[in-house]
Amino acid sequence: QDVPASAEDDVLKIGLIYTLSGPAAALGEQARNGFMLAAESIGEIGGMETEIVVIDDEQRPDKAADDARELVQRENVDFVVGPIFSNILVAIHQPVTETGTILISTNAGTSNFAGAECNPNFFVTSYQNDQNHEVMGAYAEQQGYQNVFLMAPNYQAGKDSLAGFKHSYTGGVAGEVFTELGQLDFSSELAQIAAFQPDALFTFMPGGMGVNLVKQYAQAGLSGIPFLSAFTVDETTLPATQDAAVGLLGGANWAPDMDNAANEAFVSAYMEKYGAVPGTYAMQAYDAAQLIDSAVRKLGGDLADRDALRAAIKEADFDSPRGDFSFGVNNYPVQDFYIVEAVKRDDGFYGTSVREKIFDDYVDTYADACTMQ
Amino acid sequence: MAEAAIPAPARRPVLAGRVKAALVLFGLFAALPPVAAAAGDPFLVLIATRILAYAIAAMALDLILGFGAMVSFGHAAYLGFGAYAVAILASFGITDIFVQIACAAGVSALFALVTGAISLRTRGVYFIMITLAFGQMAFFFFISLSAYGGDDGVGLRSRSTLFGTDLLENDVTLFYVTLAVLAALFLACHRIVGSRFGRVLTGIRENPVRMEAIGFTPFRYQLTAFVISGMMTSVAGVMLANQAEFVSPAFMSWHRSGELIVMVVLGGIGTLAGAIGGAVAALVLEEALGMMTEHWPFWFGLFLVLMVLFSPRGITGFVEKLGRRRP
Amino acid sequence: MKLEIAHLSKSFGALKVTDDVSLAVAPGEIHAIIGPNGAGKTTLIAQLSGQLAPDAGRVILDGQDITGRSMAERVHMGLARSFQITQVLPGFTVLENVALAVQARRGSSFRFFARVAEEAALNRAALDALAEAGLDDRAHVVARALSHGEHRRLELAIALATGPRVLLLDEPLAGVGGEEADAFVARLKALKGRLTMVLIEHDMEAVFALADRVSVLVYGQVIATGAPDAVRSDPQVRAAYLGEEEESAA
Amino acid sequence: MLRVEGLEAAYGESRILFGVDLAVDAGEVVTLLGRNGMGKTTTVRSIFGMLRPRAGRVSVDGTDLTGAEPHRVALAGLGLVPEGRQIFPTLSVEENLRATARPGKWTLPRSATARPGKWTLPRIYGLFPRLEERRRNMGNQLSGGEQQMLAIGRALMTNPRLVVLDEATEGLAPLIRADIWACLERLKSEGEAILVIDKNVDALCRFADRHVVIEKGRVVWTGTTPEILATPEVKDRFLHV
Amino acid sequence: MTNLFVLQLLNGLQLGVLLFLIAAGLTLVFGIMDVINLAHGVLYMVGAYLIATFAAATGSFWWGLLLMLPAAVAVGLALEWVVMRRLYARSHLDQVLATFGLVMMANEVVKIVWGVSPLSVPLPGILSGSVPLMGPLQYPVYRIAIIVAGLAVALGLFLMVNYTRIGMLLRAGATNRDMVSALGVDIGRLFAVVFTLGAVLACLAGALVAPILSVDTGMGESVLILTFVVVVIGGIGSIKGAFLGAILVAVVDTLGGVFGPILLRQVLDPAAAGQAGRTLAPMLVYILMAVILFARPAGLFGRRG
Ligand SMILES: Nc1ncnc2c1ncn2[C@@H]1O[C@H](COP(=O)(O)OP(=O)(O)OP(=O)(O)O)[C@@H](O)[C@H]1O
Ligand SMILES: Nc1ncnc2c1ncn2[C@@H]1O[C@H](COP(=O)(O)OP(=O)(O)OP(=O)(O)O)[C@@H](O)[C@H]1O
Ligand SMILES: [Mg+2]
Ligand SMILES: [Mg+2]
Repeated sequence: QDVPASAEDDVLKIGLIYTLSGPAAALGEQARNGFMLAAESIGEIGGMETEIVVIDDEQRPDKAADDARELVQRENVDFVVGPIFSNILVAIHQPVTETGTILISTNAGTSNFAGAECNPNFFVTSYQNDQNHEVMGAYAEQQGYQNVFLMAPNYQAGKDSLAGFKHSYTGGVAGEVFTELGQLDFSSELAQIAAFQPDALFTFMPGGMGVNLVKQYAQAGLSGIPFLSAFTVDETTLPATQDAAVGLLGGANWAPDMDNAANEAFVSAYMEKYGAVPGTYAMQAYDAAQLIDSAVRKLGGDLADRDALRAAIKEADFDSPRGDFSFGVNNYPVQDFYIVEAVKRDDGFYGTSVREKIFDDYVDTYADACTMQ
Repeated sequence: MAEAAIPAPARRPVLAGRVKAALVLFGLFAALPPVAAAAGDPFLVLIATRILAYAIAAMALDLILGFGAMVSFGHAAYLGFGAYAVAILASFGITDIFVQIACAAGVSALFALVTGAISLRTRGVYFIMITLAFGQMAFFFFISLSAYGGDDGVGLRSRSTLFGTDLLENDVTLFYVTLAVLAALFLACHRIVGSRFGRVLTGIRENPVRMEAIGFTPFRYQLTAFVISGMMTSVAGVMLANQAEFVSPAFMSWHRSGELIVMVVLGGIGTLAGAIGGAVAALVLEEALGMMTEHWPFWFGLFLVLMVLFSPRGITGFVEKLGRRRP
Repeated sequence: MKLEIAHLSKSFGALKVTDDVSLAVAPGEIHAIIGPNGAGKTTLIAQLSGQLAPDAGRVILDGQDITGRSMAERVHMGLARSFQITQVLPGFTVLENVALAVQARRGSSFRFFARVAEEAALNRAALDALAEAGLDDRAHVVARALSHGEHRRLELAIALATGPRVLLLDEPLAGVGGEEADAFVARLKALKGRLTMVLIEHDMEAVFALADRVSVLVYGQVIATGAPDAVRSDPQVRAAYLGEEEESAA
Repeated sequence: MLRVEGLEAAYGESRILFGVDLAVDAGEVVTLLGRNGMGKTTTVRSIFGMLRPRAGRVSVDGTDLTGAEPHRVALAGLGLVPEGRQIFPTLSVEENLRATARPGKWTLPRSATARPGKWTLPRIYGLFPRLEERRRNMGNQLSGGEQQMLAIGRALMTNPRLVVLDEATEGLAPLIRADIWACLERLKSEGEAILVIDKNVDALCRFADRHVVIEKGRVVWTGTTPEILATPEVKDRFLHV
Repeated sequence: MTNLFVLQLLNGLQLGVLLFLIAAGLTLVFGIMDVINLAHGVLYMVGAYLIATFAAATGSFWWGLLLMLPAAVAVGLALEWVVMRRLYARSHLDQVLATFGLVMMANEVVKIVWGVSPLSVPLPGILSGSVPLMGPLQYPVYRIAIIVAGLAVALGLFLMVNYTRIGMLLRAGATNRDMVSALGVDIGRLFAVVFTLGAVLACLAGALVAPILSVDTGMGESVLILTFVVVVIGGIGSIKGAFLGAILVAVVDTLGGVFGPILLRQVLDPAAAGQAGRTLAPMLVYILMAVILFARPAGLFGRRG
């Protein structure tokens, strides 16, 4: 019962669940592209004939739960990789892991699965959600800001982000605003910022929301107020915001200009294939493919022994473009975090660039609650 | 007596035909699990269960939309009430499906009574929009329920229990139970539509002024129907939560309400069997197209447009036309 | 049943459509109301039937003040009306249209299970009403498919099928052709004495054949009430309404 | 000018007209008579292209307009006062009159002798003073009779050469009805052609030239006014008046 | 506080005018021609994509705008010709179904043609600055330009619908097409022209917001419901109503989100007020609509029946 049927045959089957339609489709596409890029360059993942099923979750948790069940029960995949959004992760976590199938999240890393609900079948190649926010909090602290304005969409990840920021920031809060998820016009919030004149703004506005916020921020004449963010100014939004975002700061575990061989290979291959600068979404999915490859190779394609498989994965024996990478007790990554800045690159593209390392081998704050060995 | 009970010659066979169509549909569904098992694809059963749950909701909506001209654009709220009844009660250890259904129906009845009473002051598109407003309020309310995952929703630890057993954990049992619920509710709707109450409801759709002038107060009948429909929809929500083993406000978004309307209209409004057919057609098509191409929404959209342009009364109209051509 | 109207007034904006109208319709009487177009006849009926609320004044049915009652309540008290502009259920068959009217006064309509189409009593009563309106051969035609004159007759059949004791008829003969019109006049005549009727009609032949008394409404005011012959020869009425042609108009 | 030959029409599967022939010449007044449900309105609808005829031909001044879109028929010089008034409820009285008003490109043949036959807003208001009083009312806030006047006024404002009136005097007070008859007589004297459906056969007989009686979708009798007056059986048998 | 209030009021006005610009086309098509067109949001999106494409190709916002207009006319005419004209005589629900299908098709086509990444349009040079208001407050010139454009369109439409024959014919045609036709008006052509006008207005709205919002595949959908809310609050078929409805929705949205929690804090403790504020904020517009429809079942300026 614990072992999926296909574990015996010699096809490696992987299911990808990403958001590929709707306003956030750009994020999902990056991730899918990143995974496919790795899969192609590796050829046969883990030395096995590989079959990849791609599913669009439409950013609907209920649909994703169905899809996940379909992947494990009907398609008999060995791995499920995805998703972008935390709520999707929450929805697919149980259907996938309860059957013994391995779930690798390449972006969403919610706190519950990092702590008490950690799961041996669940791995994360991105981060614990709070970490990027904590980076910014630490940065604000370091800069000595006393009065920061906080803004995030009104949903779980948004609330988590502000909590994460405050985790490492002890200064004052000028104002705390929750916007509607999917809001596009921020004139009202910008008016408040203008009225409060804070030391800095910290915000979490992924996807199209971020694009709009950044453009309107410049137009509202607020450029004088430092703009700190996470998942807001990155390679998925820079093509749209372009110059309006240049100079804005974000927290990240990687940037495309990082100086190591694995990263150079990844970025140049991605840019050549897709004509765009990869973002963290692509990098983390790329790593997921490498991770699977390394583990399956170790076992010589024998996936029947689940404990061995889990152990092999946990070794994380591959070269990540971000450099240091290992798993903590809770199967969440232990890695470095940086302040990154949006720049116009020499090749004419826009991208982020590492400015300063903030955390070294940073372990998330929930790992202690995980009792898994 | 004999001469008084003259049957309406033109309409009778059609109505009976629709019942027959529904029975054929139910029969086909009942045969699905063994066929799926034989074909080596037992997962089909779970997909079919979801389709059945939506069919219940679409049929319940058709009761007011097709027969009462009340286009509710907030019906997904009731799906949500049903789904959350399962999740919330389960978190308190109450997993009995009958208790859950009763609670869902009770809450839905209350919500429908209050919002219906307000909404029924309006007509036509205003009614559509005011029901949307109430649907959205319910939606945002559940989003703010952080104890149950807020926006993200919650997974169910296990399915509901039936007579104290965990029979529903078996996909096939869940499927047959859902099918039985659908069939029972179809029968109920069918009787309601043909009853005195149903005739009054349809009459109000046709001409409320006339109905008032012969002594009916439209409001009472419309509100009753609205409440019945809301309650039935919440049952669909209960089944859906069990099928998905996951509950989130996404069940209640206006997109979902819109999809329910699409199912009903696609099937042919004012035909209960049509609503079921519409739900089946829409979801099966979505699945099938999704398997064939990444750009399935394009083809699905095209199908809807062509359907409207060339078969004014939806699938029902199409099938009936076929039936007439081949005597 | 006796129908009294006391100091009824209604305005649409600056326009006084019903201007302090008082009338008493005796039980069993056919009381015709005539008057120029736009005089306020239909508006008066609308207030009597409860479709419109008057600004002032009272409507009294058999001594009971019904001014605040809803349309449906009034129907149940025995007050029915027909519409000048046809109001039927277009998607229902002729029989169903009438059967609904019968259903309204027979038993509760909050019955969800039994098939109404098989309720013989309803259908029989409905067919009777149709026969009286000369529409029984059209019983299973969808109302939408009726010609204009047939629509008008259905309108009447529905009003009659509610089993009223007071009947408010708003131009029942408009659009009804010769033979059927005659038949209908005869039918109303037969009902005379059993029903109280308020009849609005521009067909003077019918009015003078039927009415016990005639009131003339002009600009919202009753300018004359009396026996048909007296009203007919009233010069004021002739000037405002009848003209000189009336004698020869068929 | 209007010629209808062998017209057949149906609503879905129920056939209503089985070959109706009818002609109205310039300046002529023709009546279309028949009991309820015999197909008078259906004939009018078929002429105006609101119902596509199954067979037969409709032509105006020799131009074939069978099944043409209604506006083409109207532009050929036909004006319609439809059964049941069909006022535009969301337009005010004045807007109802002005919305579709047209000067009329043709000159009436005898306009030199009579008054210039151009219908304008003041002239309509002259004909129906009641409408002027209600000019700002919305169409659905009119009494039945007022709506009827409006329907007539609206048709005249398109300055047609041939007016088709389908039960145009229904619900009108006797005084107004008399006015309408007088108006139609005047129109006739101005050279306007008229096709009229009405149950007041006696009134019609005073100025109509010819009569066409239909029963169950077929023309069963045609003749001139003297003929109809001389054969009372026609009225008895087909009209029951 | 007053600073904030003034800014928010301006923002409300700007958002309102923008909403009106989008709603204007919808009012024409839905309110006056009585056609429910869910694809209206798509047209708005297409306008934005068109200007993004043309502006990128020509390197100028103004050229982009200029080229966008004929393209929008073509899109509108094509849509009318192929689909919409077959829907005029159909029920509202048929229209909903068909245009829902159109939305699905269009979103997918946009995805195929332009990809899923959001696009952006640069602000036109002369409108890119901001003007100082009071104190440290500034207001973007471009937003002021939107306000002006919206007011002009509002005035034009108001005059057209209420004081021209076209307006009358449209309103007449919406209730009784056959009759208008039988009185000699080519209603088919008229509707085609007006539908196209509505489509162009939607495209224009999309083009105008492109420089301040991102151009992405979801933009049409998110605006559609809000636009319907505006039209319904104002009363279907009333340009005046749509305008006031738009301003009302916008002001409630902008002011309510900020000052609502402040007011709530007067009656609740801060934590509860914050929670209640967050729960209520997204509902505000819907509550507003429900309240208005409760008090006036046909909207502010709607005609009953
Ligand atoms: N929309 C329709 N669908 C089906 N049948 C119809 C429709 N309209 C009319 N009919 C039928 O066509 C026949 C002729 O109708 P028509 O309206 O032409 O009669 P008419 O001579 O004008 O009668 P009236 O004097 O009552 O106006 C009638 O039997 C009627 O039932
Ligand atoms: N809702 C309304 N708003 C404003 N005016 C109205 C409204 N309804 C009716 N009227 C006006 O009130 C007057 C009386 O109308 P009513 O329908 O009662 O006349 P009537 O006597 O029945 O005439 P007819 O014989 O022509 O049917 C008319 O002038 C009409 O224009
Ligand atoms: Mg009247
Ligand atoms: Mg007729």
